[in-house]
Amino acid sequence: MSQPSPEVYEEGRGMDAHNQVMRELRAEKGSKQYDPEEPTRVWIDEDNTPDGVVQSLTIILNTGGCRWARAGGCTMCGYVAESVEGGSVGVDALMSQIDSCLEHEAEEADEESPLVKIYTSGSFLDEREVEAEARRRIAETFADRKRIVVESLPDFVQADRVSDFVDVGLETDVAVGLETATDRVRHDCVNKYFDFADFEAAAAEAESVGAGIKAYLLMKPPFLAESEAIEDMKASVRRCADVDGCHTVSMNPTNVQRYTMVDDLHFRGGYRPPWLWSVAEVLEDTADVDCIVVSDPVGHGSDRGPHNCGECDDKVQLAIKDFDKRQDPSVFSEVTCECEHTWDAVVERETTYNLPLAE
Amino acid sequence: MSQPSPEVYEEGRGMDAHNQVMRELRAEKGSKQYDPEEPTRVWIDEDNTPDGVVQSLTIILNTGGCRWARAGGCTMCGYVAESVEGGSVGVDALMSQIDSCLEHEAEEADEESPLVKIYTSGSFLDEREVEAEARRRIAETFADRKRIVVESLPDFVQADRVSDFVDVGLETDVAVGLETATDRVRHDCVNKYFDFADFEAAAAEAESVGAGIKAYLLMKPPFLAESEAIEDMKASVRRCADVDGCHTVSMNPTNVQRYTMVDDLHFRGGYRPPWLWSVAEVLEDTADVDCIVVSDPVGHGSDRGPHNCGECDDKVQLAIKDFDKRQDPSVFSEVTCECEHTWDAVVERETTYNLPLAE
Amino acid sequence: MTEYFEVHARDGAARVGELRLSESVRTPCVADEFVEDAGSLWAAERDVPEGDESVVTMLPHRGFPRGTDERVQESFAVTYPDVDYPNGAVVSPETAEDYGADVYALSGSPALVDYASAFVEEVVETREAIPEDSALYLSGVATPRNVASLVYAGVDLVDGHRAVVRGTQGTYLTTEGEYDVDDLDELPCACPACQTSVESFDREDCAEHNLNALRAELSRVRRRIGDGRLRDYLEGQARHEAFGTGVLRGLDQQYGYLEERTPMMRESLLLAATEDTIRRPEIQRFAQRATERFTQRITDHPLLLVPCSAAKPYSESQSHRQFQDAAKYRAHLASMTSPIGVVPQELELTYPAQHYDTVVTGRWTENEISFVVDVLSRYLEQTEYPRVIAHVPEEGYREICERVEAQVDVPFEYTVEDHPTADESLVNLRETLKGESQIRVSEKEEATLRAVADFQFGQGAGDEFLGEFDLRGRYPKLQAIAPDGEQLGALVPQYGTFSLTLAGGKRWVASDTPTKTVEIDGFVPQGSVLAPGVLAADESIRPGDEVVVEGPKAFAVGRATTHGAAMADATRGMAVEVRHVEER
Amino acid sequence: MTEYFEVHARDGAARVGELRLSESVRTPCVADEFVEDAGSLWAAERDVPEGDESVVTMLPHRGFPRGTDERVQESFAVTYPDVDYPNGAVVSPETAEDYGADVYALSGSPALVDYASAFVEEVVETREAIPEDSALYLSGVATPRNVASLVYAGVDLVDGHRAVVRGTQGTYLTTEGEYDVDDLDELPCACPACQTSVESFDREDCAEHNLNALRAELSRVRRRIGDGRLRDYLEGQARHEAFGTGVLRGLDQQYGYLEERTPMMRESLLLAATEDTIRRPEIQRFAQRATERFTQRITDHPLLLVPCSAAKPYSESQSHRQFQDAAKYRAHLASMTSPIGVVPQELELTYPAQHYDTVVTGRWTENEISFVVDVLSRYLEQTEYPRVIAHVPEEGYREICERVEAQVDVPFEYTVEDHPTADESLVNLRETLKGESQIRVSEKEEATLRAVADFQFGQGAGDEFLGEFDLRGRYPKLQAIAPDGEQLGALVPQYGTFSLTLAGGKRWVASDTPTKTVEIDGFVPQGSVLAPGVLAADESIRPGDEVVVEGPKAFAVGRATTHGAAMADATRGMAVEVRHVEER
Repeated sequence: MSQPSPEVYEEGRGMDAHNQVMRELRAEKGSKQYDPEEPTRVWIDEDNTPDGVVQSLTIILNTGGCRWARAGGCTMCGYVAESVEGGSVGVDALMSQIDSCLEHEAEEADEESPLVKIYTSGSFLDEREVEAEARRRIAETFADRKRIVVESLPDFVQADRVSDFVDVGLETDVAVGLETATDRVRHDCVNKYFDFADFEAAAAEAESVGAGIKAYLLMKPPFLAESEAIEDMKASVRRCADVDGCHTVSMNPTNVQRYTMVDDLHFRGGYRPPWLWSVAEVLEDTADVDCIVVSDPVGHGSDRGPHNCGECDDKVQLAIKDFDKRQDPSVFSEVTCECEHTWDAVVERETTYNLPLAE
Repeated sequence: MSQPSPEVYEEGRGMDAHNQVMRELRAEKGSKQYDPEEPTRVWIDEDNTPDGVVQSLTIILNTGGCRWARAGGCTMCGYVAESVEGGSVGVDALMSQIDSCLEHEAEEADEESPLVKIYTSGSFLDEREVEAEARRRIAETFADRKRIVVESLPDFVQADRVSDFVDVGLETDVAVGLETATDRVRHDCVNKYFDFADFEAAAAEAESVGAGIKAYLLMKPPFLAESEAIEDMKASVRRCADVDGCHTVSMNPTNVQRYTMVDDLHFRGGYRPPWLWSVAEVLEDTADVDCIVVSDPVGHGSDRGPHNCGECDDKVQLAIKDFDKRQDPSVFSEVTCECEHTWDAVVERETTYNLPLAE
Repeated sequence: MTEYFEVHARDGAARVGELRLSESVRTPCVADEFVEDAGSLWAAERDVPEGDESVVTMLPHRGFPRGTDERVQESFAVTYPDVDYPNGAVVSPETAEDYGADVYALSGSPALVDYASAFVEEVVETREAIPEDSALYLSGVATPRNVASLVYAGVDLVDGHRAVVRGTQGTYLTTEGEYDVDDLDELPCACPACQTSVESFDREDCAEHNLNALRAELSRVRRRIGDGRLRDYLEGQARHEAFGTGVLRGLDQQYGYLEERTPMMRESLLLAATEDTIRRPEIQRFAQRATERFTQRITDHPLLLVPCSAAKPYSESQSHRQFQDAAKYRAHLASMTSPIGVVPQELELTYPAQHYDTVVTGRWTENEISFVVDVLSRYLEQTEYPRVIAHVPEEGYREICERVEAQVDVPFEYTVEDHPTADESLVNLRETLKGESQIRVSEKEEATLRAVADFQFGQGAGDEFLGEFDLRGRYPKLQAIAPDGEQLGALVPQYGTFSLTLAGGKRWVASDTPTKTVEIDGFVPQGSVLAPGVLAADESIRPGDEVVVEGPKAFAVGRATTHGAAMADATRGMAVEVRHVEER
Repeated sequence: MTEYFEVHARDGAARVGELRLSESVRTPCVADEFVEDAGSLWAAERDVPEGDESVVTMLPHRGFPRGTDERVQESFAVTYPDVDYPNGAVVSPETAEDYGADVYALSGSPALVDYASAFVEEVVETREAIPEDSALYLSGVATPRNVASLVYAGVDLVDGHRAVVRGTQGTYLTTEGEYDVDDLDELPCACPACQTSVESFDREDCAEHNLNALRAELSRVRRRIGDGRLRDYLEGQARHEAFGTGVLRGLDQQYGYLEERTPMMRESLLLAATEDTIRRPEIQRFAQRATERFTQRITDHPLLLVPCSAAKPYSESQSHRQFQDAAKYRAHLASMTSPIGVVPQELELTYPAQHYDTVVTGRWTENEISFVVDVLSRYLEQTEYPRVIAHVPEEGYREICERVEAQVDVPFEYTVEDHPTADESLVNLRETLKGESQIRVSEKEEATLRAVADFQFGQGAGDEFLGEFDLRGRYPKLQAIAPDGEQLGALVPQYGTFSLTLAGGKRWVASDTPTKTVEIDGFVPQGSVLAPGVLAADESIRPGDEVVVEGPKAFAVGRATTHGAAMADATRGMAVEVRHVEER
């Protein structure tokens, strides 16, 4: 059988095409100017950690945006323009953002959050994004907290960089946007160019200094049928859980963001976000793994977010959130809806040439 | 229940209406001049008589036509204009017609026919049609034959007139166009105004001088559904057979003649001639009566004559002709056709408000 | 008096009804199972049958086959006895009248099966002669293909006779055609009779299939009537044989019969898929009222003609917002549309102006063009505008305007370059209207209420009946308030009609505008007026019309659930949904 | 090369075919039962599957959902392995080409289900890119209501996915609509799933019903294709949703695609029930050829325009006999008719001039009028008559003539009072033509043969190709005999076409008239030429066309059973029915 895939990879043609299309889409968006002194977003939440469910402070730092995304980048990601135009953000500006986040926390929460999570729409550990000095000052700022999570591509997960946090006494986790354990899907459907082996290496590197890894998975990138998406996630969760140092998996269903390839497909009828039943199915199926598995469906129940029939979306979302905290798969046996039959039929019948079979 | 029928009869309204319509129809036809020296028609055939099946000479005398028909007359009869314009035909002219018939017989047949049948489209025994002198001369002319049949309405069947034939040594039968034994049907559907009692009286009168009676019945006058027509005939055959002196019944299905009410109904989709299966059904059902029962469907197989589906018409016609000679009802069990199912359905389902149910 | 038949739903001349036998039956349906024929008087004298609550007894009758002369029918006419069980009379178009029967069988009908025009005439004639709340029965006629047309014309009962007979003849009937059973290489049907191999499928199976197909089609038809969408169905279904198309067009020519029975509004969308849609009573009625009854109240402003929009009401569409932004409300706006014609802005809510869905074809046909030309010309003849601004696209619209321009006096100006919402077009529109004064919102809103009243109650009603009033509410939820502060009525945004208060009803009665009145007996209606309580009803009342109810004990306003003639005629079922009532 | 799919019958773009699996299957049909998906290459690498003669194996593929950018499709394009079992390839309109598969699944199709114009474009584009004798499969699209439209466009395989999914959602599908199952008060269907009470009817039943309804509709569609009457069906069926109407009209605009596949003649009558009929390829082609290809040979006589007759051919009708009795054959007669246009007497036999049945409505619509106006004007521009005698009734015909009169130079004279067959009209006609010379029968008959040749073989063929000939036979059974006594061909009365002898075929080849040639391999065809033997075929060949067959070993004449492109493309099935053959 003449397999086109090797050629695709050799020549990088698939990536080129994806990137070309994504760049055009992003160009349509135009760019807004963001204030480099303000974080992109900040909020207080609760999270399930190896230490139990605790209050968390989540920060999306504005670091100049994801380099990969500028080249084209992930087919589902619309965050790219939510960053300062031009490139990098200086140390002072970054610290101003952190101050702003602390003020927010002080206003919104009664106490300091034991858990702090820092995302950048890129890699916090990439020194082109966040200079080493800024990284260290941030580690110091949060030294009195219990646990910190920082986001990074596997490439930048280096022992010395991670140590900055471990060394100030923080339980440290590196959050990696692995998306899927299947390289083929990550490359062809997500257009994200590292391999599962890189993830494993990053985990080893983090573990070497006593840090942990939190894997972020993406349920149902474009071009996959519902059943393929489910199988891909089940396998990915299990493979992540088997990686030493990876104690948490956050599996998140795709939502349709503007100015992305997914949006384009969705607009023309070629993409439907996953069913919430699919999310539940994966969580339930992988409940036996030795790892915290959580999911936080964004935009649930809407046409652009993961959804079921409209009747049961809130119920199922609630069950998922409950599972996130308690990791008890029996929560899913308590929600039912007539649309499960539709979902069954879709899982049985949907292929990449007839998707989406149901709205 | 308020029965309209008594009023109808009292006032003669039904008859008036029928007659009015029929007169108009006949007026449309216009009239042709016929030669009073020539018979309307003459032919050689075979007939089943109390003496067995014999050769017959049938004569339709042109006697000036049926008086009743001139007033309107029978709803199915189109013969009225086949007669001389103006009225009566003299004795000499009638005898010329008889001569002409004898010539025809001499030409067409090897021997003289033992049976002679004389019809007039009216009443041969009505002296306004055929003067007594002509009647007697005709009796003489055929005195060497075995049997004679003359047609008459019951009113004119008087012992002295019939005797003219008996007295020359002829077996004599009077053919009466009874049409049906049911007075109501004869009046309302056929528009023929004498009663069954008149027929019975005529039979008694004929018998009193040693003559017999041959009853002519009409299967399916207008306004009857197929099943009604069948039942009417079954009852009629039996009632005729019970009349002393009536040794033969000729039951004939209606055919659609031009310039008649039946034609008008047929043209507008309100009349279908009877099925040949219906004829067979009556013959088979009444085969046990002590009387010869025959039928001679005219125009069988055509849209305007009695017909079945078109496939089997000739077969069934043949069976009827066979029955005519042998009176053996088993002939009918030998013909079958898929259209019997259709006929069954029609017999079961046809009413006067949904006829005709099938072509 | 009809005691055993009641009409529950109507869709034009078609009805869903109920035969209250010991086991109740929904009509239209196959009737032979519960019809018992007491026999024909042609064949024999008959006693009055004993009857039975479980069947409809066809009383002894004389059927008159098609072609029976009128004089013969007259002299053999039957009078039917009064009986106290479900009964049927046999009639012909010539003899049809009220015999007090529940069911009327139309004799001679099998002959109509190929003659659409004769069929339409006979059914309409018979239907109009027999009581509204009796069932019309056509025996020996129905096939799966024609039955929707039969029912559309006003037939309530059919039977399986024809379907069975055709089956015995080896004719396989479907909703779209008929096949010789010997010619089938497979059985194109899912009914139980067809769950066999085509080789072993015999004529008995064929008859059974035909009956199944007929029953299924009737079920579909009942459903369509309930949904108010039988006509939509028929515009497709009728194509399958000349008879169906003939019935559809024949009935469109029986406008009076059909229009009287056609509701003033429907919940469902009207699907404009064929050009026959133009001839629907709903469309013709709208065009007629929007031209003949319309009084121009916004005077001294130009007329602005714009294309319709897919979004409804038009004024909420993006394109119309852009037009008004450019026009700055300086012109009286009317939308041009197929199949509705011309919709002045006051009537944009009024059924079916915001209740149709059309198959976008990208091209106007000649029929559509000439229809809109006709309506627009009539509209302009009834009104007086100083100028007409035609802000319309090239395709179709422009041709219509040019044809109309040639027929009328008022000058047309064209403002569209390329596309109506193109910047240049909008600038043209703005420039063209510069200097014209703006129409005030209150002026427009008052005109809307009055125009709706004209449309609904008759020409002049907007002034004569509504008289002076103050506006309350925000468009489209407008109310008319009398000078004494009492509300007269409100605009119903869903249908663009007026719903009256008691004060409104009284003002109507007092005005010169002819009132659509339902006279009732001495009772005070609660919630609804039932047909037996109706003494008389105005013939102009259509299903859905606003009516005044008057009786010795009560005065009320409400909405007619059927047409006036039916209300007066019927002995069962609803007549008026009462909105407000007061005792007298 | 396609080995497992063969087309047996065509009706325009629709086909009845056969999938030669271990158990053979008739298409169009529901395919999911015998389609096995070897999986997507997006999710995993895949080995070449082992395959199986009992199913169609969809080879490992990358589906491109609708909206996938062309560049992405290009770079992820899949090449399919050659396998020796029934197999399918997944394509999109952008990637479609001959992959040697038996079945081509069009990816992204569920998104087309509401977009008729996109659907038509994508199907036409794909159909034209994949081999003629491969099956086009649309997955997840079919419903009982839309499937006839899908097939009409050229789809061979569908599946039950959408019907089942809609069933699980509680949507009850029928050929004319869809209903919320909770909203049904009865089950309007005779299928086994519906033989239960509506109360106990659950979503599983609903899915089963939907599948039953889909299968039954497909069976009906297969039958209609076999009968050559799918279009007639669709003109009704398509009305039930915007999609169907959109497909019908969209395809009419794809005239080339449809015309190429539309046969030159059919045994069945063409039912003209809607105005869409005017846009049928058969009608448009006739109008085009009857005007553009027609050469006026009966010169120096007036043109006599008469209304068409219900009886066909026209010349055998009573009315046309009366016209000719009055006209004494002194004028060239042409009939005016909707939906055919204008039929000069020479073409009265030619399909579809004597093969249509029209719904008599008693009125012409604007569309019909302007169509006939257009055809008649074009006809008169191509010809030169000294005068036109319009012996036509008032309604419609007269208006057409008057409109045309205004556009052309030749004067019109009107001879009808009241009705064309009224005595006075016939006298007028006789008087008007007094003094004109009579057309000889032989002149008329020769003109007929030449006109038919023009129509069939191309403008000028009547002279160039037929050349000199003698007439033999009695109209309509005419033969053309070469001066050397050899017969060239005969007129086929049933279709009004020429059937050629070998001598005729040779004269065609020798003439300047472009020959419709089918080139074959080195064999002598017996009875028919099968597709694998065809090396090349003229693209202008239409199903039913007269063709010349040439090969190194044989010369033959016959009738094409499919269009030229399909013949050249196909690897199975009939190409030409050979009438005469000689060895070389």
